Amino acid sequence: MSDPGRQGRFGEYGGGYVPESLVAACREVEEAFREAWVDPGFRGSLARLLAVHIGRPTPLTPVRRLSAELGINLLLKREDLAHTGSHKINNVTGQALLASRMGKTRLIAETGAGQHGVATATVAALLGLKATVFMGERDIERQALNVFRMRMLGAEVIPVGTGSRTLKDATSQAMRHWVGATEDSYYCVGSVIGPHPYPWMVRTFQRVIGDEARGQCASELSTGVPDYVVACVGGGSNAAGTFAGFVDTSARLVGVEAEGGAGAALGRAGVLHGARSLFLQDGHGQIVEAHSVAAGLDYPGVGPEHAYLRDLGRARYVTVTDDEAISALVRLARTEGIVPAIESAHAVAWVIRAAGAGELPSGATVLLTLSGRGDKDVSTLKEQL
Amino acid sequence: MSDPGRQGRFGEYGGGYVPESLVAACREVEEAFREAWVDPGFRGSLARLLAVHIGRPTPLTPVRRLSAELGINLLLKREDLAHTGSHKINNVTGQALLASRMGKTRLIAETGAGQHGVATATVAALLGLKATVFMGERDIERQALNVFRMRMLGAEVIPVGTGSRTLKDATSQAMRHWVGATEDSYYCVGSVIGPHPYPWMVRTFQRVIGDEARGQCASELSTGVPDYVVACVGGGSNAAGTFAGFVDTSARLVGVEAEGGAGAALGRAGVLHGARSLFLQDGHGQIVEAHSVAAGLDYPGVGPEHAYLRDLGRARYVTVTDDEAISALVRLARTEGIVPAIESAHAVAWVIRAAGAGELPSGATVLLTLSGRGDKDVSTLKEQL
Amino acid sequence: MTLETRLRDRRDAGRKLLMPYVTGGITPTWVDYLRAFADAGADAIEVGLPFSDPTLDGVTIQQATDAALARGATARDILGDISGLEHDVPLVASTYYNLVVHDGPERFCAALRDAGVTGLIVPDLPLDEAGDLEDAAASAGIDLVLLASPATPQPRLDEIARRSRGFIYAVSLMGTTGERSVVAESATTLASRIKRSTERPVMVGFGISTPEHAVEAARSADGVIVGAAVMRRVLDGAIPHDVGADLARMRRALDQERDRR
Amino acid sequence: MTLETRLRDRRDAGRKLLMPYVTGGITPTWVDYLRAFADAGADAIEVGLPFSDPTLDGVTIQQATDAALARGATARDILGDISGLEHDVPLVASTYYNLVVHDGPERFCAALRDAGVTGLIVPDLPLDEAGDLEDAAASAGIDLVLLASPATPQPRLDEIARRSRGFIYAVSLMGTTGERSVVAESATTLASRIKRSTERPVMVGFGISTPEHAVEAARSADGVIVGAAVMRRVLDGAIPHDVGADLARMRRALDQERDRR
Ligand SMILES: Cc1ncc(COP(=O)(O)O)c(C=O)c1O
Ligand SMILES: Cc1ncc(COP(=O)(O)O)c(C=O)c1O
Repeated sequence: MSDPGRQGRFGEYGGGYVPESLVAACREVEEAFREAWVDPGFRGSLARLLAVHIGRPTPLTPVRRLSAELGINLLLKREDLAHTGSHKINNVTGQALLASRMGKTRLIAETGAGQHGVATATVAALLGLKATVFMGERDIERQALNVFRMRMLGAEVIPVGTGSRTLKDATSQAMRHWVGATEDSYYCVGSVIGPHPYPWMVRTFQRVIGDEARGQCASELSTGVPDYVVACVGGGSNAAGTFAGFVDTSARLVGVEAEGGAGAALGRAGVLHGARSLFLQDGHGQIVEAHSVAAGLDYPGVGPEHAYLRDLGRARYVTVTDDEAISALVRLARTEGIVPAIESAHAVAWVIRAAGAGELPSGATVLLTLSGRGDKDVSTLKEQL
Repeated sequence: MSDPGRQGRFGEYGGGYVPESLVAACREVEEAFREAWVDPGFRGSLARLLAVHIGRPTPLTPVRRLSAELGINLLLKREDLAHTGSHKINNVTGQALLASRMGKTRLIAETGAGQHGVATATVAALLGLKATVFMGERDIERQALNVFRMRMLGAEVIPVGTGSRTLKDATSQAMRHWVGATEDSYYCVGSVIGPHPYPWMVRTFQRVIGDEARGQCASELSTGVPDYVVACVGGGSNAAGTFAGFVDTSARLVGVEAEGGAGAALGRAGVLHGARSLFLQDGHGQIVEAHSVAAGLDYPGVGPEHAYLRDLGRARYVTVTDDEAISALVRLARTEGIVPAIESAHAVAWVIRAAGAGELPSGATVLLTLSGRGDKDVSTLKEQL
Repeated sequence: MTLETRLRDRRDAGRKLLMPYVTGGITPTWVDYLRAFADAGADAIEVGLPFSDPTLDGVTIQQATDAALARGATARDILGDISGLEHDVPLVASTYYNLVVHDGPERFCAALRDAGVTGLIVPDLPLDEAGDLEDAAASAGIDLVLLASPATPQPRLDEIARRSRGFIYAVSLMGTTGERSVVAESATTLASRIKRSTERPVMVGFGISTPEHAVEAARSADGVIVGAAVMRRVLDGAIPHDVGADLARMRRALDQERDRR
Repeated sequence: MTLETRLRDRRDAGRKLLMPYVTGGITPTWVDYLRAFADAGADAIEVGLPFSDPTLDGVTIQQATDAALARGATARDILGDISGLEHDVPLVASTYYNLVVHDGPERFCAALRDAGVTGLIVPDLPLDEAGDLEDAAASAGIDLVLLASPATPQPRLDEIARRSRGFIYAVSLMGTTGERSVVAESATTLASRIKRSTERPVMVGFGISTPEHAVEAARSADGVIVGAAVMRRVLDGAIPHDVGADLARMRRALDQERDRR
């Protein structure tokens, strides 16, 4: 999981399939990022913001009661404890600092669960930038808490009523908007998707999860490295950030997708939102709408680096149903006092299922990135329970 | 701010004004706490839980944009980043560990904003205890998110329809319930109120806030110690925990109450919920109902140690209106990307007012404990904005 | 005559004691309940001075308290109502400690005395905190009744028995005031334990709801206190005469039990 | 004859080129629009192969796309519809790259060729990613049109002009497709910049909504592409005859402008 070069390639995936109007803007972002990333001043500012404002490092929590029930040793990397309640803030902090450095005055973002939107609104407020967030109408309904938070933070939230009215169409709309606003606006992509340099840059900003977890596992586990590293996959940013810390170890990497949004597990190669990757498509090459109870996983594709890891066999991608995720959520709440985001609950659900099925050997150490907290999901859960 | 002795006295305040039926139970708690607190095993377990599960230490965030606007140097102690979203969890973690050690199988709690209830439900789940939470009907309405969270966590939430239908009556009801359940149940009081040993014990569990902040200020500030230490005061636990870290320094201590629940600022000596302290009362000695937009501050009294600090002149207690709190909340959100709990926003409001009025000298360093996050307050804010 | 002398005399005469409770100020003519109780054979009457936050009371007495406060009842008015009365039954005030603190123990006890009250019960004032009020009550000639509970360990029970005046209030069970379907076993155990350590009258309260309960509780104690059962009737609108009739039935049951032995 | 030869010939004859757009499959009889466009004097026609996620299109063409897909339109059917047609106007397919990837560039281009299409526009395929499709298109004899935008720097513009086939698609402004009230200044600047670096025809598209717009844009370019303005009429239910009449007006305006010079 390294620099994908100027073309942004992960094997055959990635690249920059954007309208000519956006080519210069993407280049500008790439140049700025490359420059910033080797600048100790930028790295220092970022590290300090993550520490004093965002609350990093997040803890690694050994899960005792559920582990005992499952006969494994489960550890949670607690992104739910990061400021605003999910890992999304790691990436946004990096990108927003970059945008400031580039002299941009506004952030554009798409959001599904609203976590990326809230994170964007948050760091925009902190750095004195404006924020415009595109969000599908369906997601606006089911993530009302986050919509309100964004507005409290001063962001403009623009409802997207086209297509699936979820993350996919919000992303399309954000890209359209960016085309007309590249001069003063920075497009702050929320996952390891989009054209180069985004998948790589977002993963780089998110690898703080994996790097921290690697160090924490080293002191927490006698083996130093967990047997399994598990994370949920929407676009794939929390997974990519986590995997990055372990890709050079013997740990098995498992990405857990929503059954109805399983780009990596069930998709085929295509191009959407600027990258070649794996997408759910019909027999005519039309993108199929995803359907997941988790707004953040309700996306028909996956970041290009995941497509590559899948092809390499370095990571495995599995799926979990809505119902499995919801009962995993409740089970974690009741056994550990942690109400996870419904997205993160997918990862928990797979671990529960795999441990039950003997697929996870008894005694296995499992590091699971808990990407966010469940406060935002109350209205969804109320309906489902 | 030290051990108040067997009688639990802070000057003339404190004590144990409980029905005879609860005397033995309070003694049992006191004995257990005294014993546990000097047991390195207990302290170690607590410290580890706070670190790996709760996310301590919480950061100290220098607030740049708002500080610049106010002409002061404001630092926030970020209890909003603790697991479950407020400082309440510090105390609950300590008490629940204690309850386990005492062999109790159930936690009883009262809650106002729901943060203490959520914290109780959380640690109960974590330690495999049952939890019964009493909550005023009015608070159940305005803190619906937290009610749902408690239920997700497996706690029983019991609505209290008597009196003000807020925290005061929830507390009375919890005490009544405890009378009949002392055998197997532990009463997990949520603030520095109640009979001895609670005010002292809760402050002791909460002083992790002040101790951490003291150390963080030492490295963050050239002066080592802030000029002012500010916290909101409901019962007064986040303030007491914060003040404890600074009471022996030159810092001025300021407790900020809701105008409609200003026990310390406007109350007179009385006895309620087991302690002699300051309470809002009418001319006949009846307790007056508090009225605050912040459920967590909607309490007509204050912990006995605050009454004592007020009498000594060591701390000052000031009040803030609902409207001031709400606009401070929005201002902090817009300038710093932090949506505070509406309780915590009271402390911010006083700082804004005092800086504007020249009461805080220009350039003053101010440490403010941000006791919690605002997610829970969305429905209240929606109504008010 | 002090409350205690009066109760001891009657107890020593072989009578089981009956002490009904009424929330002061519950109706405009609430003192009529006092008369009816006296006529029904009450040995003493507990008069609640309503406090906004009655943390040891169950729903019935909470409701009665709320109703009285909603009517605007104050301790001063209630004592005023009492002081005008002709009666031969000792009156025992009961309230929460905040009302005492509000006036200060001396003034509070003086007001009781001036109204002709001879005893005082403060359920949220345990032994350990009682010093101030004990002194003030003693000076005013008021018997400060202490409570004992099933959870009270023996040495402490002994001290309560020693320091209590008037009688010892044996709280029948671990719980709040309120009607119950049976008399808790703990009532008997506690009353016996107290009686072993003192000559003072021992009255059992909390949950005594029927004549049968009264008889049962009075077996090991010197008498019973009937609160919520009375107040439930009052809240339901029963006139003094009717509530008096209930109490008279209890009185008779207690007396018959004595005669039967 | 290739698309480019055809357009060059006409341009060199002094004619301003007009290329209307229609979303393939938008109605069951959508090919009638092609005939009407041809009759109105179109020099080429852009046929959109609808893709579910048209990220460079504004609301109008998004709606047209949704409508066509909702009808069940597929690239295969649309090409089938075309291939049966008698016509003398070059057809230029336009779609997003995913449809190309889905079939593979070779198969995709072969299908276009078999249907008689001579040009291809893929708005989300910039120069840097175009290699595969350039090769496949060249082999199939399809002119792969590249787009240039106001943000394209000069060296890159030169390369686009060099590698584009058929014509160069000058995107008039930084934005999506859709009607606008005026022709962006950037259109003129861009067209001039491109024309300085190539002999190939330069067509301006995005936002050309009226005959006046067409005339203005065509001053510095060789012609105009009219998409959303056409599709707005189609979505509003205008029959081919009426849309043809609009285009005929545009045609006349362009022709008059030439004559006037
Ligand atoms: C809590 C949480 N987890 C996971 C995701 C999925 O995104 P990604 O796969 O990029 O981590 C989201 C997206 O909104 C989210 O909010
Ligand atoms: C976020 C928050 N802050 C403050 C308080 C007030 O409590 P205390 O004064 O005990 O800190 C509460 C109580 O619920 C709370 O939830």
